[in-house]
Amino acid sequence: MFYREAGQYKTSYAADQALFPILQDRIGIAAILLIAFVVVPLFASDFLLNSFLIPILVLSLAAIGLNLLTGYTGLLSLGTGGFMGVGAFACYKLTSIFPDANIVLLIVVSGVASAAVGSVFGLPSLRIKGFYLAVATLAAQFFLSWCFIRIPWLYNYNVSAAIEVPTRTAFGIPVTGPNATSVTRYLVALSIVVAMTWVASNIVRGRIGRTWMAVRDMDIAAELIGIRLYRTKLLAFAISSFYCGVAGAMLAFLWLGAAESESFNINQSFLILFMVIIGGLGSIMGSFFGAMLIWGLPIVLRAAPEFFGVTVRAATVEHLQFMVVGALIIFFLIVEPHGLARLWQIAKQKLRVWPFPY
Amino acid sequence: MDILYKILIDPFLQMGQAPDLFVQTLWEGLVAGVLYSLIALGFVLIFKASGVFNFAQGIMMVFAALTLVGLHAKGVPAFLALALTVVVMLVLAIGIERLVLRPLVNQPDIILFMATFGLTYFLIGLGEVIFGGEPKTMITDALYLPRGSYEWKAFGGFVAFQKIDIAAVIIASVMVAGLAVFFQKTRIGRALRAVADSHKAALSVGISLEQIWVIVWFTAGIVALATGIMWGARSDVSFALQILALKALPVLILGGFTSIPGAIVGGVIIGVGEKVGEFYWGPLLGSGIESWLAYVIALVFLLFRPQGLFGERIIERI
Amino acid sequence: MSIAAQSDPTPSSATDIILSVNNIEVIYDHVILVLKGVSLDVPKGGIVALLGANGAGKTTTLKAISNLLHSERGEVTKGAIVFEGQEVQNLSPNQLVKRGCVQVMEGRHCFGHLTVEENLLTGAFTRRDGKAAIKADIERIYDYFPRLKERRDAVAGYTSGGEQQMCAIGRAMMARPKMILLDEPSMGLAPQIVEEIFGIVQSLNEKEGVSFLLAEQNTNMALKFARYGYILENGRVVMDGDARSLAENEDVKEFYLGIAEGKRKSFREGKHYKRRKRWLA
Amino acid sequence: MRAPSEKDVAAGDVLLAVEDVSLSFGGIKAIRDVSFDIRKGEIRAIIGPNGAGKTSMLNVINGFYTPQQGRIRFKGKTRSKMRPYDAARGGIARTFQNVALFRGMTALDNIMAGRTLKMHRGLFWQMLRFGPALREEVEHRRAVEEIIDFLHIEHIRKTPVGRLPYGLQKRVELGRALAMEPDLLLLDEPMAGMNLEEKEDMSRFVLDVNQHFGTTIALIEHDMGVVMDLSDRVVVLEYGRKIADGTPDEVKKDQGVIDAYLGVAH
Amino acid sequence: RAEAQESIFVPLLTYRTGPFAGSGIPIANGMHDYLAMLNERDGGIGGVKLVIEECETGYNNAKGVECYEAVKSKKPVVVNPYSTGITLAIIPKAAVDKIPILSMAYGLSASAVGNEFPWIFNPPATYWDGLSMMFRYIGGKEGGLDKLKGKTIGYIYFDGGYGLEPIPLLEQFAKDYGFTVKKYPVPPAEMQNQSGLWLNVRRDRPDWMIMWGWGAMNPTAVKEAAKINYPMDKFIGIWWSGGDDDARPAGADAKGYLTLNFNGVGTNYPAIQDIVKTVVDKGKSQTPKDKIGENLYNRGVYNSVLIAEAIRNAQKITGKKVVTGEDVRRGFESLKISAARWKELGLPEFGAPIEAVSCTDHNGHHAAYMQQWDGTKWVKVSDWIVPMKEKVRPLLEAAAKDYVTKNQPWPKRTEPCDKST
Ligand SMILES: Nc1ncnc2c1ncn2[C@@H]1O[C@H](COP(=O)(O)OP(=O)(O)OP(=O)(O)O)[C@@H](O)[C@H]1O
Ligand SMILES: Nc1ncnc2c1ncn2[C@@H]1O[C@H](COP(=O)(O)OP(=O)(O)OP(=O)(O)O)[C@@H](O)[C@H]1O
Ligand SMILES: [Mg+2]
Ligand SMILES: [Mg+2]
Repeated sequence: MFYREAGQYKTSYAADQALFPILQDRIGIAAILLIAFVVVPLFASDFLLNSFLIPILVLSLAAIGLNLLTGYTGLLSLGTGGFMGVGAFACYKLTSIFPDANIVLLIVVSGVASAAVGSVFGLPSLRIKGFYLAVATLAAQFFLSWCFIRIPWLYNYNVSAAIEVPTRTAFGIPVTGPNATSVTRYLVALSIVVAMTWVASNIVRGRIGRTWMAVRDMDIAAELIGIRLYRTKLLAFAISSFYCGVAGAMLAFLWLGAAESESFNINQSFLILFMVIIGGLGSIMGSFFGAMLIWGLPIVLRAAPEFFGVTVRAATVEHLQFMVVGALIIFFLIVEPHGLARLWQIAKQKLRVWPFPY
Repeated sequence: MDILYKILIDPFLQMGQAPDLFVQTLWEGLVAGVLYSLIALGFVLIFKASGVFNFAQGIMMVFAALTLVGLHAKGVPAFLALALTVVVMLVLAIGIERLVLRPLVNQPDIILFMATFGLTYFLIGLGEVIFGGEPKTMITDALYLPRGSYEWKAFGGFVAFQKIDIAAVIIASVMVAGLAVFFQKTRIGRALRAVADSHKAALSVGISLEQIWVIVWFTAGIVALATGIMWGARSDVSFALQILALKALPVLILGGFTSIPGAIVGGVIIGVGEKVGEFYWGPLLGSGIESWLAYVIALVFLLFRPQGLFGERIIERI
Repeated sequence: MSIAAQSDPTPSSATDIILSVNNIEVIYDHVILVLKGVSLDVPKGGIVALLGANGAGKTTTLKAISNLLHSERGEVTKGAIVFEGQEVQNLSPNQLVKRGCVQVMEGRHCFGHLTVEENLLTGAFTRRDGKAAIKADIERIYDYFPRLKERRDAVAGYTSGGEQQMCAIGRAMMARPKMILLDEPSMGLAPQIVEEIFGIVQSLNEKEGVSFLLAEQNTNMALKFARYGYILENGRVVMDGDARSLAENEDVKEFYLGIAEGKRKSFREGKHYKRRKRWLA
Repeated sequence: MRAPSEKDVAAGDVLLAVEDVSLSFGGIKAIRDVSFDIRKGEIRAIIGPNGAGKTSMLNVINGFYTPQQGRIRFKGKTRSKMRPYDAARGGIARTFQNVALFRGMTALDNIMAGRTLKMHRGLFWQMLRFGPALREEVEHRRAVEEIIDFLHIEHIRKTPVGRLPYGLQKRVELGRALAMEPDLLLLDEPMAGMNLEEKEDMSRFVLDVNQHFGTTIALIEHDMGVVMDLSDRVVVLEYGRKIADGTPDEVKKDQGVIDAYLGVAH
Repeated sequence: RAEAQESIFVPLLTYRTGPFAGSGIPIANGMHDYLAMLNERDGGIGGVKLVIEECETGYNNAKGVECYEAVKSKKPVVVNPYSTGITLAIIPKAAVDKIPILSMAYGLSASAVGNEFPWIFNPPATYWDGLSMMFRYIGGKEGGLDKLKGKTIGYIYFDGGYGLEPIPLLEQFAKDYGFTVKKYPVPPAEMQNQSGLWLNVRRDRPDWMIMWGWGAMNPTAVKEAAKINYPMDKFIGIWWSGGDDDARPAGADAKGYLTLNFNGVGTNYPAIQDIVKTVVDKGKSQTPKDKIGENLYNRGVYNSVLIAEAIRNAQKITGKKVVTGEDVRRGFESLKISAARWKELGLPEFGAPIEAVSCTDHNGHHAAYMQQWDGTKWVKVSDWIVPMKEKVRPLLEAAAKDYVTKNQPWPKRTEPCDKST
């Protein structure tokens, strides 16, 4: 009964098309933002920030990127890791060329490099579809991984083929490197993610988003109503890779503080794909849910035995954790194949008719 | 000019100058290709029958090999262990059907793909709990798999044929041929293809998805066991083997997801292409190009045949 | 309204009822209530029509019977379905087919990558009476649908809409069922073929004693061939009766048969989008 | 919606002419040497037995299939090869025999997608959804709402179309085609699977579109009642060949048509 | 909470899962068991119990960093990342968090320069030392390094930071001694699929093969080498390629295969016997009894000896019983394990004497020896080989400088040096 849209009339089409047309949703989002921007920085521990919140923000952004491509446009990609890597290495190069530039700006700009590379690997998408397209993106994944090692210029000829994130500032405050506090890094990551999420939701609600979904749902019909498939798919590749690139730069600069080719390997691609699927294909919100579940669950599981005062060997915990995560993935898929986002919607639906069953 | 020479001419000169190495390269490519095909075959079976892209094929291979080696280590005679492993794979197939596939019937492909991911995680955990993470040595001798090699003196050098590789090629060919016949010519085979097309329609004509799935997953399990033995004999039996399963992807895509002969032809093309590429052109790029060459080869083929070499035509009709 | 209130003229004893649906309720996705208590009976050897507007729940009813619902995240939450005297809600679709109840789904779900003939062969999946019998049955179906014979080696995905429909019906017949649930058999078929198909339904019914439950929009045809009919609106049975009495009902005439004041209306004269008249409030 | 007048083609002129078109798939000859024309402002029915090549003909007209032989003349311009995009641009819209909606999108979004060709704001504004982009969105939303009103589908505006009953899906599909404001509307069995009442509604829509907006319509339908009542002229195909062409009354009496298609009842 | 204060927290980042578990498990076992033995036998170090906690990294950087963050809050006296990638990621954090990092003979070689990396320790030797020791050995076999002129040396390596690291020195040697280097990178996803690369080896016929391998890459390489009839006694692996499971799958075919090692193998040490008695036999360990004394197990023991000795040293310097990370850093900087001390520890001749770790040199460049596979087990075949410190040290200094310039602003060392005890 509390969650009702009854009585909330929309008087203009603009209001009807707003991001959160329902008042309760707007309040909810405002509360979440308030907590995220104010409460968390005040109270969260370093561990919570560094190992939980920042990673989830980074991974969510990558998941949004992949979701734009796979969930909205229906193009399966297994090259996310590679595109993230492009972003990370681009950011590293940029900051070594312009050490004094605002690092936040550089992080965002490095997405452009990734978008360019992404578009190139999107070229075969006109001819190749479905799982077959996945091979093109896999080629991207492995080829890029190889480049990250074989082109020493990318990591400034470092002997270990790794990038080490130097201390860089924005507005005089250290944002990256060892001297940046977790809170700063968290707030920067949060701001980027919130802004880019907002942009992504704008895109998918507008003309471009509709053309993407049309191509996903039935490309032949889309073509016949005048959507140019090729352009649409390439744009999806470019924007998606842009998001992944920024996420990659954030991964190196705001989260791990160092990165190497292996940080962007195929497993990373799969991980992001799972987040998208578990969270819900074609749902921005789902990307967050997915990241929280896939990243957060193992952490919680690892902490669980200690919490209950049982001592279990680290390796056993790890093994059990694999089993539990695997089982839970299957469980969630069975409960709701359309992902956590749909589950959330159904919950809201139930809330709407509560206390009646339907 | 020099670079052009190195790319366009020099490799072929080398092939001519050292034909023994060239033949050896082809052989290595063939063997690797056949081994890729075996992994791919597991994928194809399941994909054909249920439209499921089974990510867990790799871990099934590890799991099967580990079970075999583990049982043997517990003192079970090798061939009894082999039989028991087959039983384990059957139990696994039944379990998967009950707990994973049945509740997910008629869901989109990507969802089932994801479920097999969950399965992979689960099996990794389970495998490590039961067998531990240490690598094991394949019980090659106990299974009477041959060791050593034939050396063929020819072309002023030698070509070495590992006996185990010869065995792998033979086993793989027999399996592929048998399965191809079984699935093309029998009632079950047709039902399988029907299921891959549409779960819903298959249900409506009375095809028992449960039964079909158990059959294919079990068959895929046997293929996984064979693959595990062969790959295990080449290096060792460890969870790292699972990564190799990815190599089946370009093979699959090249051969077409649904074709059993496609798996073997695709495998050989990829295997030979990759080894020849690495051997003759790899050094120009600093070597180690094998990691992506296979995908690029597959990609080039796909641009000409988007459904793979033997894949079913993609039906586009409105 | 008047007819709905009448007592059921359903067949007398339970034994000659092959299928009986008792007050079932169906929910999709745990929240969408689609059937709100539907009951119907099909007598052995009968043809029963299920009529109703789009979205009334005809397809859902058929799927509930053939147990195909759970693959669409729907479930029967109340009521019982009895086939040949046994409750069948918990059987799998394939057990049901084995017992002789087959559904032809709406929208021609052929196996797109199989040839027409292979499609027909899969229809015989549950049969164990040998290759020869199956071969003979295929010929029988080709006799019914000569067009299919011409296209026997064509990949079903590429055949025309009508051809696919024939293929789907033929495929169901291959199971030699006792009862066929036919969902919109006439959809997209040329008038001649529609008549043919109904003719086939009738002859199967008469010669081989197959019972039919027929969900159909083409009320005209349906009432011509069926013996009994149920009208579904909004997930409820609002009227039932034998075919002739339904065909003579004024409301049915107006809304389902397009006959007003005794003669056929032209589609050019259709009133402006009248809202559908409801039997129930 | 768009004003009915059109400068380049006047009412009664030939809007589209199919000239000697042949199309085959491998061994199958789907269309053999068919010619006919569609005049501006008329409702032109295409009928024929199943597999006669009707759908294929529509596919040729809007560029999805390229005929091996023959040409299409549209608005006076002749071409033998045309891409679907160009057809859409040129003003050809259609609905499909097996509903081809974008299943994951809402009815509203489906119809909005029909307006893609008319929307021009670039990525930048789309990203911000602000200023010009928002204005454009609202403006087109208004046009789409008119279509929604017209088709009486207000109540399902926000429902994902995959869950709609068949009849409503067909209506949404019509809406999507209308949103393109086409000059030529191709309808492939718009009334299949509908009951009488809905057929009446749909007929009304077709007539209204034709009369009020002057849209030329090519209609494939198996319900002879509908075809005979609505269409101005009928072309009959059988096995890919044209076997008759004329007014409904002429066609109805044609013995060849009766044998091949209508059967005894009509 | 008296107990919490009376203990020393020693987290062990280990990996018993994933593709590298094969190498990770024995090491983890050795590390754990030695420390556990100290607890059982001596009641800890200096009378203070050690709290040993493993954190599973799966050899994955992100998880490793997570482990680091997780243990950080519990005041560890040392962090032991056990992966080069993880080490690289936490190097910059260590100085801020004031936690010493022990990356024993792996990690960033340049971190041996104590002035720039006061918190990082990588004894007993760097990869560059390892490479130089291999060359000393090769020189010995060839009758002088100058005999290498015109020869070919193949370098097969894990295609990642770890395998790339020795290349600058290798190329330097090539220039100095006039041989050609052929490189054979093994991509991470192809560790078990090396037949193509080994065909290249067969074509190039290098006179010596040097390997920087890890995990599943090792056994595969050894098998492939045997397959192409490469002379095994010309095939030398780094110390991370000398596990028992690396050579065992090839069995007799691997006979002659050489690797460097800096710890003793076998169970023939009193301390190892103590482990068996007080830990393994009591069921307080996950180690299967027959794996005790294997090379990588003993490597883990060696690692823990370094930790224990640094803690003990810190107790000595500060006079405190419960030492902190900052104390242990000082303990490391003046770490000494003489031959006599090794004996005292119950590990006679187990490792070369640790004598050169200091405030400026966090590595010490200690000696290692060559071991050879005899078909069933490892056999020591050389004396302690001393690295070419004079070649390595300048490179290290340069690398450290390079690192610091690339990571500007890099904090200046503020920690004072202790006088050697
Ligand atoms: N999978 C589903 N999920 C949610 N709702 C569904 C689903 N399938 C059907 N519905 C809803 O159930 C109602 C009844 O649908 P059903 O398909 O049974 O109608 P029908 O009478 O067969 O209509 P038609 O004549 O269009 O075939 C419709 O309102 C439809 O929207
Ligand atoms: N893409 C294609 N590939 C192969 N054959 C095709 C293809 N498209 C159509 N055909 C064949 O062409 C013939 C004509 O098909 P079409 O769909 O045009 O028939 P139709 O007149 O629309 O029939 P219906 O009334 O049943 O829809 C059919 O026999 C069909 O099998
Ligand atoms: Mg229906
Ligand atoms: Mg058609």
